[in-house]
Amino acid sequence: MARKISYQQAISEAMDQEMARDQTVIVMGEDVAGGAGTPGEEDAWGGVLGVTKGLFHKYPGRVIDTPISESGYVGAAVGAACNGLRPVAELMFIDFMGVCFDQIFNQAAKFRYMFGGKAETPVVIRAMYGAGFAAAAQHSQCLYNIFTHIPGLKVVVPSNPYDAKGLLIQSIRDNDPVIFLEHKVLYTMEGEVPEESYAIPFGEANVLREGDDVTIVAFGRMVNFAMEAAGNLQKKGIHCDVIDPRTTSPLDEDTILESVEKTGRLVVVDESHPRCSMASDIAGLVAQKAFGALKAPIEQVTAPHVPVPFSDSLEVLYVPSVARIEAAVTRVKEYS
Amino acid sequence: MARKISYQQAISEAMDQEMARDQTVIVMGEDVAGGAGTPGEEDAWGGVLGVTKGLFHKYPGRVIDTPISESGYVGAAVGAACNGLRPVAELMFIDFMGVCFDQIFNQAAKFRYMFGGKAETPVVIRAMYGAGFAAAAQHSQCLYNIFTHIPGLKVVVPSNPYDAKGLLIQSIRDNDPVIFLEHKVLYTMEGEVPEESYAIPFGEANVLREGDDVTIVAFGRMVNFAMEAAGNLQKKGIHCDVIDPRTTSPLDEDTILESVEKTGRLVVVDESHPRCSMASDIAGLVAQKAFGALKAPIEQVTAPHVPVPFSDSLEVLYVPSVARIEAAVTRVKEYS
Amino acid sequence: MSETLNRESLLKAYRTMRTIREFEERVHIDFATGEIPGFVHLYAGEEASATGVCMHLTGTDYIASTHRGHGHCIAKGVDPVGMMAEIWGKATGTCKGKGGSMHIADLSVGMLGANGIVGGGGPLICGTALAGKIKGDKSVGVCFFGDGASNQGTIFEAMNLATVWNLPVIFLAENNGYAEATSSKYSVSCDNIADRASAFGMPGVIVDGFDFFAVYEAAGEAIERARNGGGPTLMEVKVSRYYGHFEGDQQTYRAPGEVQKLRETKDCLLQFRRRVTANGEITNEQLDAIDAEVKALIDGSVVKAKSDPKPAAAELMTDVYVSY
Amino acid sequence: MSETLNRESLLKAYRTMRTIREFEERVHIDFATGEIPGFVHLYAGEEASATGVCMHLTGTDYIASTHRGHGHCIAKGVDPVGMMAEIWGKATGTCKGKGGSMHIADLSVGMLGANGIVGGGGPLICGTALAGKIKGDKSVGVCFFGDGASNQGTIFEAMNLATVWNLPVIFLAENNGYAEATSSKYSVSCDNIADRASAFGMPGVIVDGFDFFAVYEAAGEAIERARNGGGPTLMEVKVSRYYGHFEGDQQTYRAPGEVQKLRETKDCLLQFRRRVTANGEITNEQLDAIDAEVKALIDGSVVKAKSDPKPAAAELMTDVYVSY
Ligand SMILES: Cc1ncc(C[n+]2csc(CCOP(=O)(O)OP(=O)(O)O)c2C)c(N)n1
Ligand SMILES: Cc1ncc(C[n+]2csc(CCOP(=O)(O)OP(=O)(O)O)c2C)c(N)n1
Ligand SMILES: [Mg+2]
Ligand SMILES: [Mg+2]
Repeated sequence: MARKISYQQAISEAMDQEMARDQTVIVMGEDVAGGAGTPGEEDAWGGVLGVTKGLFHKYPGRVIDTPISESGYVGAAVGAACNGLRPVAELMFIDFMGVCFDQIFNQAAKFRYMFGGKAETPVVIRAMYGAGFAAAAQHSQCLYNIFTHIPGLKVVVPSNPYDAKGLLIQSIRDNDPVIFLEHKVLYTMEGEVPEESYAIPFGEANVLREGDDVTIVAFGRMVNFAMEAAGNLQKKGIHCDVIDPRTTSPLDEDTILESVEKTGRLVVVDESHPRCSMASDIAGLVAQKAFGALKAPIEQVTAPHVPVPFSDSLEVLYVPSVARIEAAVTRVKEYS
Repeated sequence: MARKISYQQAISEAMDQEMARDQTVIVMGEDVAGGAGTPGEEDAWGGVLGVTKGLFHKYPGRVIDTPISESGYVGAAVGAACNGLRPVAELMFIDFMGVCFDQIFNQAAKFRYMFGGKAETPVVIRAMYGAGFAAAAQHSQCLYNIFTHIPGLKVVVPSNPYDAKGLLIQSIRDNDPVIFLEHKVLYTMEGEVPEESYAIPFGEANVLREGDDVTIVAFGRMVNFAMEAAGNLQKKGIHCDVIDPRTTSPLDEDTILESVEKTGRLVVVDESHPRCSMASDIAGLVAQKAFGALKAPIEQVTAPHVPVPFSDSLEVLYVPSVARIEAAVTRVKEYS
Repeated sequence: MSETLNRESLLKAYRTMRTIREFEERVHIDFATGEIPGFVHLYAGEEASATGVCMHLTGTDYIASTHRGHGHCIAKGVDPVGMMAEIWGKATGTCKGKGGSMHIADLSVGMLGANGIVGGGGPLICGTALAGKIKGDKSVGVCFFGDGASNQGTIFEAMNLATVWNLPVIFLAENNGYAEATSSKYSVSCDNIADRASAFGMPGVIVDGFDFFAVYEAAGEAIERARNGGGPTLMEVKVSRYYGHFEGDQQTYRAPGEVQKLRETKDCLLQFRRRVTANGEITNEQLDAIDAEVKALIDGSVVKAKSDPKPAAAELMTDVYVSY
Repeated sequence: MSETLNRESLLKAYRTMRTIREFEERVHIDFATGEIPGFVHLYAGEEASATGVCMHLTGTDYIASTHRGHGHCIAKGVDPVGMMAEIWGKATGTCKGKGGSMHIADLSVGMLGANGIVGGGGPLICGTALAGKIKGDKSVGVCFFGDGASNQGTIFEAMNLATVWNLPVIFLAENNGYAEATSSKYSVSCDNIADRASAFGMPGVIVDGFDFFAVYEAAGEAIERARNGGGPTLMEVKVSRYYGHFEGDQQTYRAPGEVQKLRETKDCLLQFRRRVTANGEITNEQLDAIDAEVKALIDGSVVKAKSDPKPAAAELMTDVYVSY
């Protein structure tokens, strides 16, 4: 398992391997190939950041460019999933969900229940999320909490290349609608990724680091910040469990609760806005189900309740920092 | 203040009085008048449940029917707000937000920030929400948590006729975008409502009942359930603070925290699905900021993580009940 | 055109239309007693549309429907007994009582669901059609939608997409003159919905929706073209509903007598009967017999729906995901 | 048509187009150094469109723009110095550095904002126009959007709404042949975007977007009609962009030499210069002088942008609501 590839390559590879394995897997989105309508220039882009590059020629007819009609093609992906395909629809930036949310939350998510169990909708919706590219308020949001809220959806937020590959393969094989969210800043992150195909089950948190003092639960890019903070804190004698739930829905409650039973202290790190967020979700869970173990306030380290600013001088303050995580952990550790 | 009117009438009256007071207030939505295109039959409906009935003839040209194009007219309301009007756009059921969410969360909510403080967007979006009408999965959701998450929006969930009137008047006068949510089951609720115009400020919780044992925070229709539960519990010697935040954004944190400082015990009642909900939001808030006072786990009484079912045998189980609230309060009271 | 329809097909068409009518008239009556929960939108008056279209469809073809979906369901082969139970909120319903009138679906017969979201079906049907195209099964998809829905962005996007992808899809606009209380003369910015076809590079057709044969013929042409790779069609069926937007609607926006006149002069069942009995193809007795059978079927469905059990409490927490 | 444009107006038009060009070419150069943050989409090549349209607009008229918004901003009167600072993320920027290239807005001159959401402006401009109509101020609204955006549901809905409400709105489709890497031949299901006008009950016009005078004339007609209560128009401007979709795009989907040829044969500035100097209305020297002034202005804006301060930390938490 010595091979290192990037998060972006891991995502490409997952799609490639699943397309090879299963004829019913198709990929669609704006410029997932690129060059449509210009003879001889097909696959000009392979996705806005090149993630689907090469699939167009390898899987003829199964990588499909779309007009800029997100309701149209995301809904089409949902419909195709009802009729035997396993579409992977790319929404480019999760911020665009606002023009197609109905097809996701009222249609795909609810079919199975509304239809009395008679539908399966194995659709995957991939999108980039997160701040860090100075892409400003309409291209930098997290929004996974919104999807997590909706029954019928599964929500995946990989924090590293290994998870990205295994979770995307699971997403494609899963028979429920899955929202697969890729942090744009992580695209260049390198990590060890097996060449062979593997699926990581949903609802199984990854414990990246163990320590008895404080539990840190973090999501996506924040997992890496949490690890860095935990490393620094270790030197100061504070030992942390660092938990990456990997999927926000389903959520591995047990791993989180067991950790807090041990440490009695919890910091949740979430890049999104604070209100009704994953940070509050985890905090609420623990305050209900592991209250007896708690020795300190639960700290939520999140972005503030403001849109994502453009200028890097503000964006860097907007995103939760390693320093803020360390400070929060230190506070809960010192609380008595 | 002896006059009693219904929640629905209170909402009508608020719009009427504001339209009379301020020429720039307009109302738009599907069949807010009704009968458009059929000469002589204008104002045939006055809204799907008659809430805007009568305004059409009273305020010529200011009650505007729309095609079924929610992105189109909600966006138009936002644009009109940027150009000097105070539009009240009706979305009918909040569940329809999925076809127009972009205009709300990426446009209206973010203008002021993205434009460096140079925009004001005094738009109100009214919609019905909540279960209880056997209206099934696509017409019964709460979804206020989604709007609460978005910086730049204000979110209002009145629980009674008095608040409905005062909060809607404030919503119309407010210079930020406001999501005003009306629980459909409450439409027939009667209550004392002054005839004169009055505005209830945002971010000021209503403490409906005081007691030293347990704090109950509830939203919308659940406030009434919480009051009923508190009444029953009183007879068993358990005394509750019942807090209705009235607006989920901004949130009156102080009133909630002060109450928990006193009681040490908290139950949050939220009709919505549980994940990343207002219930978890309040629980997370208290677990961080009033931890020292907490004597028991924070209980969240919510609907389950399933779409809203149609049949009343299931819907009644779906909605949090008075009995479940009583049980939760009793548990936290007895916890030690 | 009735040449191409043999006697068996004609009887089948009549039975379908009659079943829809009987079903809807019965729901109308029972709703008034307060026993039926939720919102109900009746299709009575529009039977020739669903029937004339769905007669051409096979089990692998899909339709997407609307809030006014009972007729589409019945025409596509959903069991009316299960439907009635569903509308009554019973465990024996098509969707176990979890969906109700606005969400009846039966994917096993290619019925992708009524839809509580106006315009929701447009994108979905592009998807089933795309899947059929990729699988090479020669199936088509039909998206039923209303005049009101014709102004929803999802429908426009779907029409464009269907042409861009050359999908076998029929966009079947049922223009019944109103969206709730709003006239299509107000909400649709061109004279006919079908006039929008050229904006999406597809043929547009206008059909008298009270005339089963007209619908049947036009739909046949469009569906055949789609099946043979000729791409989508926008077909506008001009029709009317006999009841209010939903049950309970006082219909103050309609001229008094409007519906009565339609019933007398334009009724699709009466017209059909006149035509097929006039040339002796079918006898009045044969049709009467169908009327009686259908009545018995619907009566029975109501009796059963009334006595069937409601969903058990445990059902609340099932069917959310494949795993629970 | 240049009859109706006096010399002053012609010089103004040229200055606007030249300012846009200079601005964009300069951003192109500076972006390559890595100093400019975020995504930047350049308008170079399309100057005649924004300019020919906005020359007709007054301060109470609004425009809604797109991700490719610099040209629209400059043409509508937003200060290029503030814009440059904004693009560089500086506190002195039009939006205090909080919005960046994709969100430049200045409501004080009727510029409702660039928009990061394709098609986002359609509904918004209906709103400003409705407000103008209700206030009776005779203002109009122009929604600029691309060929790609022409397939977004919001644009379709807005066009229908504008006719239904008889709004003074111009839907100004800038068809530059591509949406990102996708040809409009693929994504637009009819021959011309303007062909969609009839689907929405409004006139449709096609204009050569390299020809300032053609744009000016057609826009003038549409805007006058709108101002006088004649309702909306869909106007398609056929044009091309000189750079990639965003800065960094390798443009492998374009024929080699495509842009070079356009620059040589179709450049709006060259054409304008040839025409106005040919008949002696304006001299080359006058235009050269403008070129020099504009260059100095843009040079200065960059010098300033580079040295201006970034937003202070406290700015993170302001401008969310009116109260903070
Ligand atoms: C997105 C959305 N907007 C609004 C509604 C409310 N609504 C339900 S049916 C209806 C009218 C539909 O009219 P039309 O499409 O003509 O169909 P018809 O009822 O005439 O069959 C409306 C506005 C909805 N269900 N979904
Ligand atoms: C709703 C939405 N979908 C997709 C995108 C990503 N995107 C940004 S610009 C663009 C292409 C737009 O093409 P067009 O409308 O032709 O404008 P042009 O770039 O050619 O000026 C796309 C797909 C977006 N910003 N918003
Ligand atoms: Mg209709
Ligand atoms: Mg373009």
